[in-house]
Amino acid sequence: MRVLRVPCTGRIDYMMVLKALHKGADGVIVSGCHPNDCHYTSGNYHARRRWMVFKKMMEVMGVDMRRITFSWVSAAEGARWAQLVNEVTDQVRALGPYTEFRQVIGAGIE
Amino acid sequence: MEAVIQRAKELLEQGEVKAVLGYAKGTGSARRPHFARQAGQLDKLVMDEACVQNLAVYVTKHEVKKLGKVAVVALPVTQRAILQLMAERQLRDGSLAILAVDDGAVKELDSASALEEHLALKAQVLNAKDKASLADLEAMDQGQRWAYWQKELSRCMKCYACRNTCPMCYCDHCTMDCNRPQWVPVASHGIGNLEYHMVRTMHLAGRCVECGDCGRACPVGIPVHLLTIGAEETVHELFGQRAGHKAKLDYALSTFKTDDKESFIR
Amino acid sequence: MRIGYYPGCSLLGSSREFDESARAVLKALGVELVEVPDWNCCGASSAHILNHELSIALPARILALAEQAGISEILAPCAACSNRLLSAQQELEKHPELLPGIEKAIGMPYKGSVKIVNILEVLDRLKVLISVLTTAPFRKKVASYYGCLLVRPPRVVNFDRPEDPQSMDLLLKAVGATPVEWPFKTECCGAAFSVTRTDIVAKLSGKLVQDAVKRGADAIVVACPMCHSNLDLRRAEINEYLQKEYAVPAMFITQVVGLALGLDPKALGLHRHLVPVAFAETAGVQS
Amino acid sequence: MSRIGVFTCHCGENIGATVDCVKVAEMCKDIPGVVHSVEYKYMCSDPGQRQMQEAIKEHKLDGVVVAACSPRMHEPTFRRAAGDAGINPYMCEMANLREHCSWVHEKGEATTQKAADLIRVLVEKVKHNEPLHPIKVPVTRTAMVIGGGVGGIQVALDIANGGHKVVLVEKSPSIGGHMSQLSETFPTLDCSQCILTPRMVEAAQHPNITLMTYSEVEKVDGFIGNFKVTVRKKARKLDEHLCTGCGLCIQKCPNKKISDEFNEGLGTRTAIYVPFPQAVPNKPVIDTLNCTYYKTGKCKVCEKMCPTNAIRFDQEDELVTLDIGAIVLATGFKLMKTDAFPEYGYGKHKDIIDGMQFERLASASGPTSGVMKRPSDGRSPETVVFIACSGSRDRAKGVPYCSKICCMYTAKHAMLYKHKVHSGKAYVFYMDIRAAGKDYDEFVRRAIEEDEVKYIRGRVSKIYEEDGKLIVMGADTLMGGEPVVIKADMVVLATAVQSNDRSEELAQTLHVSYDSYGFFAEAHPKLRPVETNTAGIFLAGACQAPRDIPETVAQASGAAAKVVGLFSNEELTREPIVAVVNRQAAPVYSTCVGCFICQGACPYQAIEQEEIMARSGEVIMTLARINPGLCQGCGTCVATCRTKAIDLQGFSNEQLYAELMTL
Repeated sequence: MRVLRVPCTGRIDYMMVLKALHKGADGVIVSGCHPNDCHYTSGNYHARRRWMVFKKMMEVMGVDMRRITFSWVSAAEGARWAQLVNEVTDQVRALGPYTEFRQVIGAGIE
Repeated sequence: MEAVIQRAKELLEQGEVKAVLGYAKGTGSARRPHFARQAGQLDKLVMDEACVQNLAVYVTKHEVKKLGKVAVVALPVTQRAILQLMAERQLRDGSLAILAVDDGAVKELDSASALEEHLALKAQVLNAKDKASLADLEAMDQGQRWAYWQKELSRCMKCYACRNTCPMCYCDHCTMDCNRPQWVPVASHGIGNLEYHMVRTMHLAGRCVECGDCGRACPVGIPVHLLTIGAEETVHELFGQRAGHKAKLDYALSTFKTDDKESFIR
Repeated sequence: MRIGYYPGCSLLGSSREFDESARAVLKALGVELVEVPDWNCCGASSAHILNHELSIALPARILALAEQAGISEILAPCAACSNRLLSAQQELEKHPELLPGIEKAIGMPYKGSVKIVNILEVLDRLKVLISVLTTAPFRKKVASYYGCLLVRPPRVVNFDRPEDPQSMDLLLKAVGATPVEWPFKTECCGAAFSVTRTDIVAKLSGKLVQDAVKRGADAIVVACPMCHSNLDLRRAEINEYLQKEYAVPAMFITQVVGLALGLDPKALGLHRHLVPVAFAETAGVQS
Repeated sequence: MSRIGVFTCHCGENIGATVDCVKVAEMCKDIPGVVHSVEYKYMCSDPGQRQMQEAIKEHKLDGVVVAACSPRMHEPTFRRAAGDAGINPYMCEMANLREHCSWVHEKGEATTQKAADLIRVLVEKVKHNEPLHPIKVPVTRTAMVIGGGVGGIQVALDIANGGHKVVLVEKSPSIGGHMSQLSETFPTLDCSQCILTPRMVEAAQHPNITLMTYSEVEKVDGFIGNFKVTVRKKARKLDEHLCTGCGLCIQKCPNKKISDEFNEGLGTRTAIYVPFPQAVPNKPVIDTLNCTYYKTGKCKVCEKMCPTNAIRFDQEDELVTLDIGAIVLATGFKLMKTDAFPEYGYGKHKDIIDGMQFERLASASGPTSGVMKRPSDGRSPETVVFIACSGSRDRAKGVPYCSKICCMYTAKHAMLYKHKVHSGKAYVFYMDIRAAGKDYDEFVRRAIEEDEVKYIRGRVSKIYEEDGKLIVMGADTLMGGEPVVIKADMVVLATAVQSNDRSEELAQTLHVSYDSYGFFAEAHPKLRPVETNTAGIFLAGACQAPRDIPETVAQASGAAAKVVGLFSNEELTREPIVAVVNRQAAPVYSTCVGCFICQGACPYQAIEQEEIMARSGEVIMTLARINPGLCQGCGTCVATCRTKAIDLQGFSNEQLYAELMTL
């Protein structure tokens, strides 16, 4: 698993998730502090709305949303983060490479 | 239709407006937008079921703004688009004389609050055909939906007609034109088309007035309007907010409630 | 109200009076009991010592039979039975991987949709009806003895307060009795030592009996056949240990409620007790 | 083409154990743009930093990636070193090889490859970094201390003596906190109020300190150096300036039977009351819940009696907004109540009390004036059992941690009891004796040896009442786990120290993180114990974790030093990680279309409207502009803006895109 560091979930643009998939990621974890515990007050509230709309749009377009995990993990929850990452990596490994999406990328010039 | 022409003539002659924007006969049964700058050109205006395009897309163009005050023959979709554009500060209040045409009746509105009250009278209804298509999409499973859109989007050649016909896509420098960084690949290959339509849908979620012009504009007949209308309905379902209903900006993705309910975030 | 019924072995054997009084009272309260067809032993205290899978399969079969008979809620009056059913159900919920083996062992599908309730929960639901139908209030001071399996282990059983339960006390108040303040509600009565180490039972149950009487209880009320047998069947050993004759009777909650509803003492199996329920006649029962 | 240096750190064994740093340094050489790649055992050490600085000068590097620990740890260190070596500090990035790689993977080829990948990500980012310069922000040199216990008082005094204004906010009518309730304090047994009251008076009279008692913080806006704090001054129902504190109203108030919180429910007080005789300020408060006037409209005895008619029945709460530069949390703790123990009777036995109630019994100003009387019938207890670890170190009660102070105050309680009732027998059930402070263990030994307190190592499983005695059923694990039954007259539970009521709510108001027990979270347990992750907000005392008085006072002075340090310069330099709306030459001026959707997304109201004027003064367009002083750099507006007209310095779209595309 590779890590992309941003100051707040509010900063996470859905286009970043698209780029991750575009670069061949088979699974994506989008995570940050719990609502109400945001150090920037409302970053994660906006993120939550964005993710709700984004998830539905991706489902409508047929993207396999089992590969994208959204989760609230605070800085104090080291153990829970480790457990989440292990669970998600196992789950994505079980799903295998995202061939459907790879074909769309493959057809492109990159 | 006479009442509209009559009122437009008065406004033009008194110099209140510099032009009247309405519909005129196009080739065959089509209708096209028509700018009448003198009284003489008014008689070309027509108003019937075939007039469906959303004329609001023109009012944000610099050339039209330079004309000064313009009268617009506004179907409900156009009214909603104009109100949303005012909420997003693209149109100054009072810069348009809106001739609201609701199934025959004409009403003149010239302020955002008047427009808001007028729109509140009638509930916004999604037309049956789109509703059915959205239901079909909902009924498919993930694999089928993926195949459906891959087939449809494979015809997309990135002509951007859907973007250019949409009244809400008024940005001078669109993200699609941005190349540092080039978030969305410009080429019309698989990934380029997929990401373009995904991002366009996200940009319209909570801002689309569901006029359906994008679907009509697509030269290769991709039902792209289903994506944006679907996203708008999702936003309404999730947050109860809708585009083109309030003079003051009430955009779902820049507001929040501390207890927004969802079930997928672990 | 229609509810599944699982008597279990002791309610047909050593504590037949618990079964008789339960059926009588629930019938009087308009509850239709649907006995689980072809039910089997719940594994009681021996199965889970011998074999883990067996200790789940036995209760699972009972629940599977109940599901097939269209029973959504099942009453197991005996504390041990309801405890075994609950722990088996939770074990299968927590470890679904065991399910295929269990379903093969019991030879039928198992969904785990049946809700398991004990006698106190059922009576508690009918409390208002009971107090209305009470014709002969049980005007006695009583010590409510819950024992262990009714309330422990709290995570599995999840019933009332594990240290100081109140549900039986409230029921007794509803029928006119006055429960005494008693700290030994959940102390151990010696349980299975009843057969092998009667000396220990004499000491432990003895303490219960002695303290109950000291606090003025006219009767000790229980809701578990094992507790009843230790307090009633072993009374001789208790008296010998305490060097004193204690005649305070041990009664089932269903018997006390039965008397309060004016049911015939014989129908409640009161004649089966070793320590005679002496005041049964004077409890204002219409002869 | 950039000239980037990569410095891979072994971090002793932390990274070196599972990542082959030499190989990583080698692999980084062929990343396009990297001209210098070395590894070193301790990059953060002085030689490590100097080596980096020399490399910057020698190879004329314009960008540096330090592959070591978490940026949270040493980003400032390396950025300062890079700055001193002549490049802009923000051209130095850190790749976290420790938490993101070496600590979570076993030794092996894949781990080393991942380390190289992580570095490549940051190298791509550095290529898109731009020189940034710290933002100067004015500092309001007034501090606010929330919580008026011994910790809060110490912080206030230290800051005030440092020459700055302090506002001390306390939610109860008087400052003093739990310490004012204690009888004597360990390990010296000096009387608590004798050592505390002078400090309270000093705080009340200090010219730099403003006391706001009977007040609570309601809302906090702004950020370090520029907080706007709204405090609710709850109505005392009397005019504080007119009231002389003569106490006539308290004597004459007919409603005397209200349970007294200060005496933990053992004594009673009047409706108009002062918590304790040495209260500061010594001004009473009317308890509107129990006062007869507020219930029935009659009485008003206090109003009639008051010589300076200071009573104001219709006085309303007052909201005060203050400009504050730094905030110190010193809100203290609370004790778990005895009703949380099913095995000891759910609190129904009157003679089972908690530590604070025992303090009140032992205190000269307590309900029994220091004479040992048990709450049920007032008789002097002949046998008292103290139970340590009641609720603490007990997962079933949700308190797995040790409350730290109970071993000491339990020994003190036993000692005080023996001093007051010489013939009495004292037992203490304990698991371990944790007396680790200065003169602490000697104190406990004294209780055992001189005052003959019987320490029994074991737990108490049940307590019940029989014939007026409390039967304590325990076990003595040092005697082979033998059951022990003691017939006691009184039992004192050393209950668990828990976070104060509504501490989570206060933490959310201040955007400070807290742990699952409601204690505030320090920025770093070892390196930054008195700071929080929210800049400008500091911690002192038991609000952060169970703490005794010496530690609380030490931490208080520590927090005060931080605040005085913060106030030592006129302006505050802030990280330039702020959002910026792009600007271009006329006639475009910016790609921003002025829809101002971003304004809704900004929690700090940092986005303003800037009107672009033509020479004629006519407004051509209105664009968004971000006030660098207010912006905290969360980036929500950047992701909300459709046309990507806003970018976040330090985490710009280009940087993140570059990082993504090389993952």
